[in-house]
Amino acid sequence: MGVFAEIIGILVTYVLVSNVILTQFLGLCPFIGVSKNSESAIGMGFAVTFVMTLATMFTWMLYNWLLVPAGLEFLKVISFILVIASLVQFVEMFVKKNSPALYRALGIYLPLITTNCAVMGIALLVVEVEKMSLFNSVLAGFSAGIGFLVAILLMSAIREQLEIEFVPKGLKGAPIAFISAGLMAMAFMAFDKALLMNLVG
Amino acid sequence: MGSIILGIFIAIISIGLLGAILGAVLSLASEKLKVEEDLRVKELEQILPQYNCGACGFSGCSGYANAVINEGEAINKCTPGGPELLESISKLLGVEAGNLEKMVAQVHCRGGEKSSVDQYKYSGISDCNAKYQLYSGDKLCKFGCLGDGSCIKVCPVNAISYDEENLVWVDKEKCVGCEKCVDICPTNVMKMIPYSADYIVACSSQEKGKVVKSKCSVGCIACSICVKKFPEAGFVVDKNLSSVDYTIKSDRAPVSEACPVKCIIHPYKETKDN
Amino acid sequence: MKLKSFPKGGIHPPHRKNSSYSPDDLNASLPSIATIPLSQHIGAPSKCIVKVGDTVNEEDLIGEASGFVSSNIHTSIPGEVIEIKDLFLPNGRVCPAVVIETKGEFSRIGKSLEIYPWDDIEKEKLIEIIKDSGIVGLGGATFPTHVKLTLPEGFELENLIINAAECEPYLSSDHVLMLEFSREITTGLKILKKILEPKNIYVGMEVNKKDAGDLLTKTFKEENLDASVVLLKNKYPQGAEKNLIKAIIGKEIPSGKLPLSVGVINVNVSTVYAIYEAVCLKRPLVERFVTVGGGAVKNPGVYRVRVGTSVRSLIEECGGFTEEPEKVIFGGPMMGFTVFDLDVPVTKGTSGILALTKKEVNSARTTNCLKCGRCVDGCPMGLVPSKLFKLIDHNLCDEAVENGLNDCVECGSCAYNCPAHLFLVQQFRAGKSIVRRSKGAK
Amino acid sequence: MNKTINMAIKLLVICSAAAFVLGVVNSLTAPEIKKLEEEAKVKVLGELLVKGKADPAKEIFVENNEYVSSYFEIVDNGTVIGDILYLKAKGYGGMMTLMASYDSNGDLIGSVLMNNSETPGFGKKAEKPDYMNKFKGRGSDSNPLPLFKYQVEEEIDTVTGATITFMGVSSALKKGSDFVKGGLK
Amino acid sequence: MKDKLVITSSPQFHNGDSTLTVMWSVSIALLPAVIWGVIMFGLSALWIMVVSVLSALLAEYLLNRVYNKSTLWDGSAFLTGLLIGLNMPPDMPGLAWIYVPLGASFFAILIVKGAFGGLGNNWMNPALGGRVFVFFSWTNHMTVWEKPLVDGVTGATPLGGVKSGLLGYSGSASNPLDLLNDVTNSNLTYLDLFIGKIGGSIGEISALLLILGAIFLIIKKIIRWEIYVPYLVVFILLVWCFDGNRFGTGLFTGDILFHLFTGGLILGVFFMATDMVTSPITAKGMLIYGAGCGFLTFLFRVYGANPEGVSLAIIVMNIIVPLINRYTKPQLFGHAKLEAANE
Amino acid sequence: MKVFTKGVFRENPVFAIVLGLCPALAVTSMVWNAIGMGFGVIFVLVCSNLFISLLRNYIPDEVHIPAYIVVIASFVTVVELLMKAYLPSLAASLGIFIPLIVVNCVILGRAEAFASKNGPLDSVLDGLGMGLGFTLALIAISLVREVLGAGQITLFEQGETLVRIKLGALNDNPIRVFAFPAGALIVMGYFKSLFDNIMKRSK
Ligand SMILES: Cc1cc2nc3c(=O)[nH]c(=O)nc-3n(C[C@H](O)[C@H](O)[C@H](O)COP(=O)(O)O)c2cc1C
Ligand SMILES: Cc1cc2nc3c(=O)[nH]c(=O)nc-3n(C[C@H](O)[C@H](O)[C@H](O)COP(=O)(O)O)c2cc1C
Ligand SMILES: Cc1cc2nc3c(=O)[nH]c(=O)nc-3n(C[C@H](O)[C@H](O)[C@H](O)COP(=O)(O)O)c2cc1C
Ligand SMILES: Cc1cc2nc3c(=O)[nH]c(=O)nc-3n(C[C@H](O)[C@H](O)[C@H](O)CO)c2cc1C
Ligand code: SF4
Ligand code: SF4
Ligand code: SF4
Ligand code: SF4
Ligand code: FES
Repeated sequence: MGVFAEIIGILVTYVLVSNVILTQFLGLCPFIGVSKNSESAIGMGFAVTFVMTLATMFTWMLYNWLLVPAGLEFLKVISFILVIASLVQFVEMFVKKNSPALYRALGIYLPLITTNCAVMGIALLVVEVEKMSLFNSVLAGFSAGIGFLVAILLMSAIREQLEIEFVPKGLKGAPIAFISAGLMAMAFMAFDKALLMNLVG
Repeated sequence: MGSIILGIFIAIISIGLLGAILGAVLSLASEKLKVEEDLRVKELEQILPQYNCGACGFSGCSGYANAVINEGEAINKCTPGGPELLESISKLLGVEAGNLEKMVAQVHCRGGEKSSVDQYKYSGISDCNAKYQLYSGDKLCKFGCLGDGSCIKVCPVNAISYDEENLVWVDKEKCVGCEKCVDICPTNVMKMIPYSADYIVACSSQEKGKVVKSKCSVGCIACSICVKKFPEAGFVVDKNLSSVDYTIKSDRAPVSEACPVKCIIHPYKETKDN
Repeated sequence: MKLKSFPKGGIHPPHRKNSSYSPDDLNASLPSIATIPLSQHIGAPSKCIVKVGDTVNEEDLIGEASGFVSSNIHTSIPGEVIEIKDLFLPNGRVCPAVVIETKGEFSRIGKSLEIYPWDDIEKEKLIEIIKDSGIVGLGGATFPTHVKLTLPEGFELENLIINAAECEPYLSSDHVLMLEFSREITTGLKILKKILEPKNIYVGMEVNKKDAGDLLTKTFKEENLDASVVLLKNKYPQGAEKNLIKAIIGKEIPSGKLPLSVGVINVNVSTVYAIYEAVCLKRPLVERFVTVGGGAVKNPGVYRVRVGTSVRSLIEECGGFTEEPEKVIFGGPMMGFTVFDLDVPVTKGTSGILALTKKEVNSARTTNCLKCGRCVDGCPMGLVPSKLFKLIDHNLCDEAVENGLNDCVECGSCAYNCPAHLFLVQQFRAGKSIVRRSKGAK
Repeated sequence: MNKTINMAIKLLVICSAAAFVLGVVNSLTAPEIKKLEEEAKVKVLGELLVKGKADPAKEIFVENNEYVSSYFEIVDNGTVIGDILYLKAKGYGGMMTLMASYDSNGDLIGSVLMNNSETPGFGKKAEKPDYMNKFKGRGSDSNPLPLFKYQVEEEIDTVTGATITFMGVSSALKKGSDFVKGGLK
Repeated sequence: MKDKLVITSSPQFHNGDSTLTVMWSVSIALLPAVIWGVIMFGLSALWIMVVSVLSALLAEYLLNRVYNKSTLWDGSAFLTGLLIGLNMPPDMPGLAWIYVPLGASFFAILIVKGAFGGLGNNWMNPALGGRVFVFFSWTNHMTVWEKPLVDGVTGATPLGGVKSGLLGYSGSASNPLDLLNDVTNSNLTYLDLFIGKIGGSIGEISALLLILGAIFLIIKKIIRWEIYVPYLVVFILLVWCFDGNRFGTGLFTGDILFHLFTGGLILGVFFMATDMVTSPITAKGMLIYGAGCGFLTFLFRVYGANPEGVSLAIIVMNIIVPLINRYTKPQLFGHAKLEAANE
Repeated sequence: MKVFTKGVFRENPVFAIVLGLCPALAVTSMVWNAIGMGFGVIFVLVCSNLFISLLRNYIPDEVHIPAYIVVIASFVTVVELLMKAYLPSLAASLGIFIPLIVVNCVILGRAEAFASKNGPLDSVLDGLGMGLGFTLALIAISLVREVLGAGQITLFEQGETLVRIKLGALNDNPIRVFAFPAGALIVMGYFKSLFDNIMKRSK
């Protein structure tokens, strides 16, 4: 089983098996908040993917090259959040300046991402719990972002459809979105770890 | 002990440095990458709650602020902000409610199941616009309320409900005067009246009195008693139909009493809750 | 031979056609009282030019076209105007109607036919005659034919397509007409050919009318008319203009455009016959073929009926009802309108009168949409009716328009198959009316 | 530029203050956390050892074995009386790690389920001592380790609904026993 | 003459199908399987189905009361209850035979279907939602398999037997059937699998009778080939290509027959994946959906931890249906040219 | 007083504003976890609100966000370290959701919207109210989930000390889905609906 299998493994893990939203409970606020229509859902999904990839990279370097050697693991929260917040702000400014079109498509979702716990959550997960290599961490960050994208895209399609169904009044809007997400999560239990193990070893 | 102090020292240095570097980079970047922005957007953004929750349907508070200023989005989309916020936004943007009297909608027809005559047996969607496609509705009178509640469906504040005769009725306390019901109503029986209106002529038929009588027992027969007997009360009969001139303030209770078909009524009453 | 058809959608309702007839018995009896509405066409209603008490001769003008897209109206019987009253037409519109009681002579009955030569008449004059004769499209839309025949300056017409599809179940008026009057139709086509100068002429019909097709082919050959009969699959709505054109020449009329945009003019075969009568017999449009049918009618058949004859008398002529009908329909069962009053008159656009029994109607309680997709399969216009239905239900008419609401031809294929028995077409009509109204407001 | 420096300095001050506070808190809590970790280790060893001592520092890593990743010896009075093995096993929620101690005959002395992501209520039951007790003392040819559920008494209470975890644990323990019996090869 | 004729909008007649006839036809088509289940497993199976159907109807009745509707007998709740019953193991310990089907039916009708507005509005298959819910909730009850009464051969379901068999297996069987017979000490034949002399859920065991029911539905034009054909084709192809790997026989040696006749595949393919409410609305969409179901069934069944794959595969595909619907709209008549012209 | 109560009910962070969802759903399979999480959040909210309102006049506007974040992150770290040292099993079951308090939008939101504009006393009250609202919401969700999903109510758990009410038959065969993410989301959906309806009535 070579590198290829490992890459596939990480991708499948973070997109399906440990989907940030449907199994890990990370990033639910934007998932519920921005899934009303598909356009913004897709925009949010890509923005999250982008930031998550960069954030895992920077925080990994910070953690393994600075905090661990200096014995300062306890400062991870404060330093990670600083890095992520600055990163988001920097990216926002950069995109705004250099590509107004991209900014219109993605940038407007960026401010929401600082407080999206999926970004920070994945960053913590890969360095602290999973203890992955740099490459794998970045890949995991990227895959988790794609997992977010997939979940929010599916959700937005369901919600757009529900918009014109005859959902009972009391359950319209956020409640039915939660229930739908619950049913989605139940179905996603089909993607168990054993499946992954049997597939890619 | 020494090692602890050393540890704390290292911590201070590294995080302090990290903070300083990031601060410097960001502030440099913000100058280098500055983009001119509409000041009003910034201002509006400041008074929004900054939850960036997306409840408004936009990408965070700044997205919403932008939409309000540049795309004329309604200012009441931020639910977390509540009424206080609404007030401060309207102050900021100078969108005043104005001091015109509030208008509310009301149905000008009382021809319910018992009082009006049917023309045919309808089978189809329970919706006024759909029913209207077939000979303008199943009532013999073509001016009346069809009672299928298209207006109920569009009213954003649930101000419309059925009364005990299964005709719709607007609760003027809830109505915010958006006129959506007026737009959707195919027979134009839903009309706007001032909030303070005390009586309405609950009929819209422009047919001759005799014809009206054959179709509905509570229709306005244009007998003109309201005009002739009470010249001060502000009633006008035009096109076989009486109506009220609300600019005239007067006691209209006796007129209501005198109306032979009793179609001059209060625009407020109890409705079934449903 | 592989039959042509439109590629997408369409349904197969039972035909239930009955085209047996006896040529001698074709004429319905003349009405003693004729109620003639002053709006029997698309466009501005005609202006009434008679008043109560006036005496009129058969085929006299009683309503004058009030604009270019409008049509003349003639009386179908001689007599006295006894009333002018408002009338509900089957399509739901209210219009004034002239009521005439028979008095005096019928000008044509019992007299030998005189056929007027038309070879020397110019194009413009021919259109003028058609206009004066009050001819409107008899395929259902009742669009004034002279308007259709007035081509833009310098336009060279590619195809003239004659619609003889008659895809609606029960109806066989066009079929009988073609069997009985193939020669007259051929002449009518020649007149049209002179007016329009098309490169090709096609007559499209469903294969269940093959006998009429063979007869027409033969007649065309005998009369030296270069026109071809195209047999089409039995599939509803083969006769809808857009589908017919797609089936025959393979071109799609762009959304919101007229057939002219693909170089086609499409005329119904009865209209062609009416043109023949107007030009060669100098007879305005006061009579048409009507199918009387449905399970509740004792002796169904096809009759030649004077405009203004009431349904009641027509049904009595067919032996009355065998059982109480659930519905009485003007037109075919797919596109026709129900009426609540048997005194409504036959008009120029009335292709059939059907009295259906409860069993034929097959109505059932509506349920929620099952998303079964049968409506999508049936829709010839590529719409997703179930979605449109819900959009309109949620007052999202603008979104419905984006999803093609205005492309719906109201053929009813969707609702016919819908297991939820949703009133899809009615909803679409309501939606369109809301859209029209809000556009008008803006 | 002045502004930049100004901002940098202010952030520097805030960050330093924060770091200072955290450093102090950390220095107070760190020993406590360390103590807890130690306790946990002692507890594991307690379940794995009946007598003798083990020095995890002398861990020997095993290459190319599907089940055993490393082991170290149990020494009693200077003689090696058995081994503690780190085992890999396939569970319902992915790979699991076990620690198992065997005497030199391959009989199981004790075992503990370490890292795993089994489901609470199902596979997680295997973390409990009485689950592992079912395997204790077995391993020799006359008293083999159970491989299927029906080979364990009272299986219904403990292992119902978690066959996969059970199969993972049991086959790993068996392979461990074989490994010891095969002379640690 | 009646005083008033009925006025409706066109079309004025109808082909006669209705929700009612569709739903009850499916129930009728399932009847042979129901009877077979009772024959094979005895009355306990019957009681379980009675509980699931009654509780589904009860749940529907409650919803009707709350939302003021009358959909109790439109056949949909009955059918959902019946399918849940057919998806239950034939015997459950203690009171589980009551609360498991009851829980499944309630979850199915009240939450999966009712919360979305009842028939037609749900995006997930209610019966499968209910089944998966109880499967994950009470896995211990849902994975206990009783022996069939007649010619009983094996306790475990074939798929479950193979799956747990493979874990510790060291014998020489090179196909699933041999392995199953080896592990469970029985001698099943493919015919047994086909007729249904095996363990499993009440209604899934007899491929033969289910196929008969399916043919009835195909004739009545209720289920669509656009779903079941791609489902079967993709699944069979994948099994044929890859399933042999598990038995060390290499590519293109998978045992198609074994996989076709076991594990509720036929029930799922013809009766559950074809649920019109939760499948795409256009033919193109249905093809994608069917193929996806086939792929996921293969994936879950062969590689997943749970022996069963069909129900999970279908509800996972249900999630994607709205997205499929969005991207498989038919081409509007007269618009292709319009768009081209505008460009 | 209004400052305090509005966070508990009318502006409840979880049910009204629908923020802070991840912890609200992730840690609510046990009542004790919900309590622990809730207290963590209350601590951070109160302390950071207090500090920020004290410092509000000294923090330059350009860097207020990073500055606030640093303050918040510090308190979060304090909570994390204390919990690991003294309540290790709670810390283990809350896992990464303790450090993630830092990105809980409620906290930064309150700092921005309230503490930076109000005096220390009001800010503390506001933080207390919001935190309590958050905690109550978590406890409500966790009660339903633990009862249904595990058939028990765990009020305290540390080492050998365990305060747990077992609910007979339900405890033997709980409806386990409610302990999984799926159940959490469904329960949340119904809570939200219930809350919305109560709010509508009370208006
Ligand atoms: C408002 C309107 C304008 C029309 N204008 C023309 C026209 O200028 N030329 C023409 O050939 N047909 C015209 N038509 C007729 C249409 O091409 C078509 O024959 C008619 O709508 C009936 O078709 P249908 O029964 O398939 O709906 C017009 C129709 C309408 C409704
Ligand atoms: C669904 C549908 C079905 C139609 N079926 C026929 C038909 O069978 N025969 C026919 O002549 N016209 C039919 N029409 C009307 C034609 O589209 C078109 O209006 C007519 O052929 C034009 O000819 P006319 O103007 O001479 O009536 C149908 C229209 C629609 C929308
Ligand atoms: C939510 C869920 C969690 C599960 N967790 C485990 C587990 O931790 N360990 C395990 O072996 N099997 C687990 N399973 C797998 C099933 O219990 C599997 O069907 C079972 O192992 C079959 O074995 P049985 O014959 O003992 O019932 C889980 C299944 C579900 C649905
Ligand atoms: C062919 C067909 C298959 C069906 N399959 C299911 C099913 O698998 N599960 C179910 O709950 N209902 C099924 N139904 C019934 C119905 O569609 C279902 O209750 C709806 O999903 C409820 O909205 C089926 C109906 C038909 C016509
Ligand atoms: S007022 Fe108009 S829209 Fe409302 S029920 Fe009456 S007819 Fe319908
Ligand atoms: S729709 Fe608008 S105008 Fe009509 S009743 Fe409701 S709030 Fe009033
Ligand atoms: S009525 Fe409209 S939507 Fe229905 S099939 Fe015909 S064209 Fe399509
Ligand atoms: S045919 Fe009827 S039930 Fe089927 S999808 Fe269309 S509207 Fe829905
Ligand atoms: S708490 Fe809001 S995204 Fe996680």
